[in-house]
Amino acid sequence: MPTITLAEAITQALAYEMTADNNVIVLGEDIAKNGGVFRTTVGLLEKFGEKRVIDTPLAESMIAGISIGMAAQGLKPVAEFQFMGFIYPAFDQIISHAARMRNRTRGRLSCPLVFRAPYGGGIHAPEHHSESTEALFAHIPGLRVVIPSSPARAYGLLLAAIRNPDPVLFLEPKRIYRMVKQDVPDDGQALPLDKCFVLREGNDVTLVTWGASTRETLIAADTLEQEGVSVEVIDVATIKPLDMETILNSVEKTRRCVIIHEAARTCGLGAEIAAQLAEHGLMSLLAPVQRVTGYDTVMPYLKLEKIYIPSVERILKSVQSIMEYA
Amino acid sequence: MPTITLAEAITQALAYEMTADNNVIVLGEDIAKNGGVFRTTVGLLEKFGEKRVIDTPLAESMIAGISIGMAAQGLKPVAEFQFMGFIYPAFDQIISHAARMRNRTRGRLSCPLVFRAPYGGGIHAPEHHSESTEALFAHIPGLRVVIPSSPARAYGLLLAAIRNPDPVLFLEPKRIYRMVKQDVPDDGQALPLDKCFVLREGNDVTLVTWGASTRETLIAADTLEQEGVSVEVIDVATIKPLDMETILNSVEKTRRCVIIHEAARTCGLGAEIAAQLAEHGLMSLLAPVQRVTGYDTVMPYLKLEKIYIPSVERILKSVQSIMEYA
Amino acid sequence: MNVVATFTVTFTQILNEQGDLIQPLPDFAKDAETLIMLYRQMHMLRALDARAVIMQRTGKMGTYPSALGQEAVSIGMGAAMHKDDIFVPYYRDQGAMMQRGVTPTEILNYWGGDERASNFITPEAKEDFPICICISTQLLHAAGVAYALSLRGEKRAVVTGCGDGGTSEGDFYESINFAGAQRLPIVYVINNNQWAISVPRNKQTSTQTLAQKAFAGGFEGIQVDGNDVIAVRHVVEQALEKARKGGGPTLIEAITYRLCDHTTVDDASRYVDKPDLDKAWELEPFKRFYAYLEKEGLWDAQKEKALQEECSARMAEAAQACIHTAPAQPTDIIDYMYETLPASYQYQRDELSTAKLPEGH
Amino acid sequence: MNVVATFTVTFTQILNEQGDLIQPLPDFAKDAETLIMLYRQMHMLRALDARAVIMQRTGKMGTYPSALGQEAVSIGMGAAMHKDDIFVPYYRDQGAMMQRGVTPTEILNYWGGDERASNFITPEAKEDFPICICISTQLLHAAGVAYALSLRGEKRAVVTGCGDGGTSEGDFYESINFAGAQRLPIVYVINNNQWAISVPRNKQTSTQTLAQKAFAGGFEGIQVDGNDVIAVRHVVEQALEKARKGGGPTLIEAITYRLCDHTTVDDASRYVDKPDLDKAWELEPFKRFYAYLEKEGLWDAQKEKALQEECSARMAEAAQACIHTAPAQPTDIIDYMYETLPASYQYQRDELSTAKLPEGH
Ligand SMILES: Cc1ncc(C[n+]2csc(CCOP(=O)(O)OP(=O)(O)O)c2C)c(N)n1
Ligand SMILES: Cc1ncc(C[n+]2csc(CCOP(=O)(O)OP(=O)(O)O)c2C)c(N)n1
Ligand SMILES: [Mg+2]
Ligand SMILES: [Mg+2]
Repeated sequence: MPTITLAEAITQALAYEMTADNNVIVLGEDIAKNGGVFRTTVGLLEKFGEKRVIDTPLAESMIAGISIGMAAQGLKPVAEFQFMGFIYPAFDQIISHAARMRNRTRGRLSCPLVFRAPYGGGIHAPEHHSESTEALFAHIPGLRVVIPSSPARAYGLLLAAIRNPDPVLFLEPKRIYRMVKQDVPDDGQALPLDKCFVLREGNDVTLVTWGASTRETLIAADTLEQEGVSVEVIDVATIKPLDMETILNSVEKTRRCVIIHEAARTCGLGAEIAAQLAEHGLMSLLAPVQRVTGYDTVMPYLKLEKIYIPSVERILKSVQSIMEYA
Repeated sequence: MPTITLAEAITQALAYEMTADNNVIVLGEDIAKNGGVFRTTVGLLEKFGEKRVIDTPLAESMIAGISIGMAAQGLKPVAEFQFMGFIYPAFDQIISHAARMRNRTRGRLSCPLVFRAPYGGGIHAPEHHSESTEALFAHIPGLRVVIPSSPARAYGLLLAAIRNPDPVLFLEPKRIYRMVKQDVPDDGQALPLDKCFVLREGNDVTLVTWGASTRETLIAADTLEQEGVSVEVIDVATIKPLDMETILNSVEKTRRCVIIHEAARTCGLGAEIAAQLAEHGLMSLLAPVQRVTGYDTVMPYLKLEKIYIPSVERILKSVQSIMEYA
Repeated sequence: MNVVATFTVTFTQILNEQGDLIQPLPDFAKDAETLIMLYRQMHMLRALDARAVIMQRTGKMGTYPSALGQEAVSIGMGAAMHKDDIFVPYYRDQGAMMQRGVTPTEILNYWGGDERASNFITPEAKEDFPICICISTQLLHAAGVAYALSLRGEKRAVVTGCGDGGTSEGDFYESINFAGAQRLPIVYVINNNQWAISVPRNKQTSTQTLAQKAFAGGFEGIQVDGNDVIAVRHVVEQALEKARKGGGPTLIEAITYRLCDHTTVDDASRYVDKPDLDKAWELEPFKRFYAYLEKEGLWDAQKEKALQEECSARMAEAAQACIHTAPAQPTDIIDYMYETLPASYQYQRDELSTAKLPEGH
Repeated sequence: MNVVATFTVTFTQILNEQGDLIQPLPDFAKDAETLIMLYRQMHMLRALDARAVIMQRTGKMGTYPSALGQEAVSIGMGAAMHKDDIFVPYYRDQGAMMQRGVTPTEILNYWGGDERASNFITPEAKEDFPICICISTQLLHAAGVAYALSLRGEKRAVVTGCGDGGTSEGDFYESINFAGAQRLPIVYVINNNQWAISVPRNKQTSTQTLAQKAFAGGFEGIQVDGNDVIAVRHVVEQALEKARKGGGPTLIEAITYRLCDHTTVDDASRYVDKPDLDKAWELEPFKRFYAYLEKEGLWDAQKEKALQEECSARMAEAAQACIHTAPAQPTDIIDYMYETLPASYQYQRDELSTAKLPEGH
């Protein structure tokens, strides 16, 4: 079996579920004939036809809004926003309607849909093509927010997202779309939507991260290991709802925690994790909870984007500083 | 001098600044002829004419978008969203453009504007009329987010917001629009936009809050004082940028902290405050940092809204539980 | 400079303000029972609104948007629909909602602040959408529903609508543009009641008609006298027929007037000129319909009195049912956010399960 | 059923694809120098695009959107503007931006990933807006600018635009609706190049023309041959005159064709049919203009060659200047977020001030 990339795992999951369930349809800008600007929907038009694979007009609120209507009718739309930076015109539809229809009708109508968007920086794209505003959505009741960080997790989590009876925002870390290849059996096996993944076990410090930053975090963990620091790495993956149990258990063991994310620091998801540590894990903490994050500024244009994205060096520095507490 | 309400203090500030500065204009739905659905712009049309007091078409993205164009031309628009629940169609314009124009042009164009919106629940209004999603905006680089909680602070902070050379989201806790009256001299004195207000000093616990929840928090503080607990109450007021210094200093003294907000808990602003305590105040904390907040659900319709809004009882219970740590 | 495209907007009226026929009657209107049923439904709506306003004034109701003066729009539209069509209303569409089987008690409960009221008990309405507060957002949901119907090859159509103010929202336009592009089975009914709260129609847009906005979506836009229930039902019926046959969308601007405050928390006397309002009262939909029915020998003052009493009694009953609806559980506020509550929110549910219901229950 | 409103869309062409005049020349086009200047600016644009694509292919540039085939739209529009009008461009308007005084180096630096490039050095462009990536959002900014001009009673106007795809966004509609309602001094130029990345014009909307979308805003919408620079300049000039005189907005649909990939990261061969593309090449804007100028005795192969070389050299220079632009400071990424950096972010600036510039600098 040939190994596939994260991007290809997305396509594989979409094709699998569209075959298995006629109600699944995909829609978005440039997703049909062109197969998506990141080629994640390639081949679907040919296989499933233009009624189920829809090139929509260029209008994001519309993409979200019609998906809600479709979902209320029992379809399972998987709608793509071309980049996370273009999801905001749809913000109202997503948070005021998709996330609330079940509650508003006390279960009569619901929104089994997935909003997909490539997210994060580091691909040398223009302004607005590098957003990481997952925390905005993690604040919204009624949503689930899922971020895969490997081909296998992309496949299994996307299947779970499509099968989930409620709306899921599925953010694809585009910087690692093609960075790693993996064997991903096309077996239709979904992964759980309410569990963190422990990518590596260790005893001295817990590094909590998700998305493309898993890459720098794992590299930092390797380096630290060589320096004699035993590192546990957790990929949160589903950031809403948040599986704090896994994180708290880990920190209870390691007694130190650094959270790494690319998003701007203030009110990022790192804040929620640190807050829960301050509430439920305070007594186990030996050292301040640190966050290694993007700055409180917008992702710079490509010339300076590397300065913004949390680097291995910044992670190392942070861990080294809290290793001083004992 | 007659005392005025928070709502009247808003009008007073608007009228003051429109008189002082011809570039200040106000716009929004129903704000001119009708004086605003909360009457906060009453009388402005008559005083300043329909070119400076604009009843716009019903379109929120438009309200934000044209404000940006006006501001780039040196006007100082103060745009009203009728309710915070209707700000989301404008989300893209606010975060992608208003908040970024200065950075995008390296200072050539800027957006000296204010977006006002009544916010929060508890006035028995229909769905979407009770939103408290201030944390979404606190995550956005380039914005300032300001929330007054008394007539005097409303006046002084709104003047500061209008005079500020960058975009300010000004959220008005509508539940207390008319709850308290105060002497507010119409002297054009602005208040600082980067400072918390210590509403009450104490030694045993710091209660941090903002907006309408200041009311329940102050009541709880009174009760606690009678029980022998000395309570410090901080009104954050400007939630972005966040004056953590005042909060950290307070917690260093009291060694206990409860954060109270009406917004849904997960990724609310309380998380950021708690996270900074876990980072910078860990060693002074005697007890877990607690948050008394709205639930992770949407504000219920009016029959159940009181169940959602943090009550005096919930605040008391939280403080009592952390007083056990010593 | 060549002319490459031409468009026209038409206006339809069947019954004028004196109650005279100025157009031949459509077939449905030749049936006396049908006419009386329409008139009856208009009265039910007026009675519901009157009751709701009383309840609100006496503290038994939240904010309520009456449809006073616009009964012919809601009722004509509702009457034109087939049972299996789907309705995606805006917040002033309680008339058509009742025709679809939603009970007056549900409508009162909704505005009284009870989410359970949108879990319609009538099976016929089960695919219909709940009231939508965010202006014009529902128009996109409606287009999505219409897409689903067309994908499945069903011969059903969707009716949706908004007010004159609602046509200024981007979502209005994105919906008509998508519906046009996909030739969806959908009918848009604009209740042009001349006001969006305090903002008059002519400040909302400088277009000569609202109907012409359909041209931006690539399909037909027409005007109808929104005070003429026969005309409204007729044009909506025709548009629905066209839609079910694959002829694509239609936008109908129903011209009427809001004779009431925007809602019970509004005071229209601040911005509506009395003479305009008086003039509008002369055009309102009951008077002309009564005159016509009377001329046709179908109606008289006695029947009118009996009907008004019946409607009023029916709504008083609904109000009682509303007031006596058993309180919802505090845990309801979290139990419907997700199909299955995520484990990490369970502690919040536990806390809610011990919460006391607020006073007043 | 009465007709209550009628609308028409016209199409203007002056120079047809053979380079024959099919309409009398507007005054400006009777001046040889003016014509040659237009032709020259079109060449400068084509040369800039060619250079940018080369730079991108060799790793010296980010994603770049060429205007190949659409030069007459950008240049005609830019030429029609007065210096003190204000331009609010979309991302494919580099032609008009250059006419406004933005330097080719700035444009290359912008797409090369340097924010400083939007702090235009030319004072004439200081009120113009930077390139806008979020489709059609700029149309609202433009309306706000136009409002400011009109509030101050200035006799200036705003030019803004978007692509065919951009007309599907809600912001497009909200902008035209507001501009119409307020009768603002603004001209919308739609570059209808038939494609929105891979989505063809007819999937975007079912309207017969894009021009008719103006009717939803309550003002005139016209079509122009977007491959005819004389016609484009003429209709934009007329619309600007009207706007400055208080006659309100105009929407101009310029019909052209995207002869290139959407951007350097696109591959149009996936979705554009070769025969269509070949046909489009026959209509492109240079050939006919060259033919006309030649017939008029104003141009020949030698002048053409010289001009091409000059443009190419100019852009090679600009590329060098771009490549040698001194690197920005890491602290720049935070120093312009606020006029004065809030004290609470100072520690982030401190951290940035010790950051190393990434490799490649
Ligand atoms: C997105 C949004 N913005 C603002 C409001 C507040 N609001 C409620 S009704 C209304 C006026 C609507 O007027 P119109 O569309 O003409 O409908 P009508 O009420 O006259 O039937 C406004 C501004 C809202 N509900 N939703
Ligand atoms: C709001 C938004 N959505 C999506 C995109 C991604 N995108 C960039 S260009 C483009 C197509 C635009 O087509 P059109 O408006 O016809 O302009 P053209 O590029 O053809 O000149 C898309 C979808 C974007 N930049 N902004
Ligand atoms: Mg109205
Ligand atoms: Mg295009």
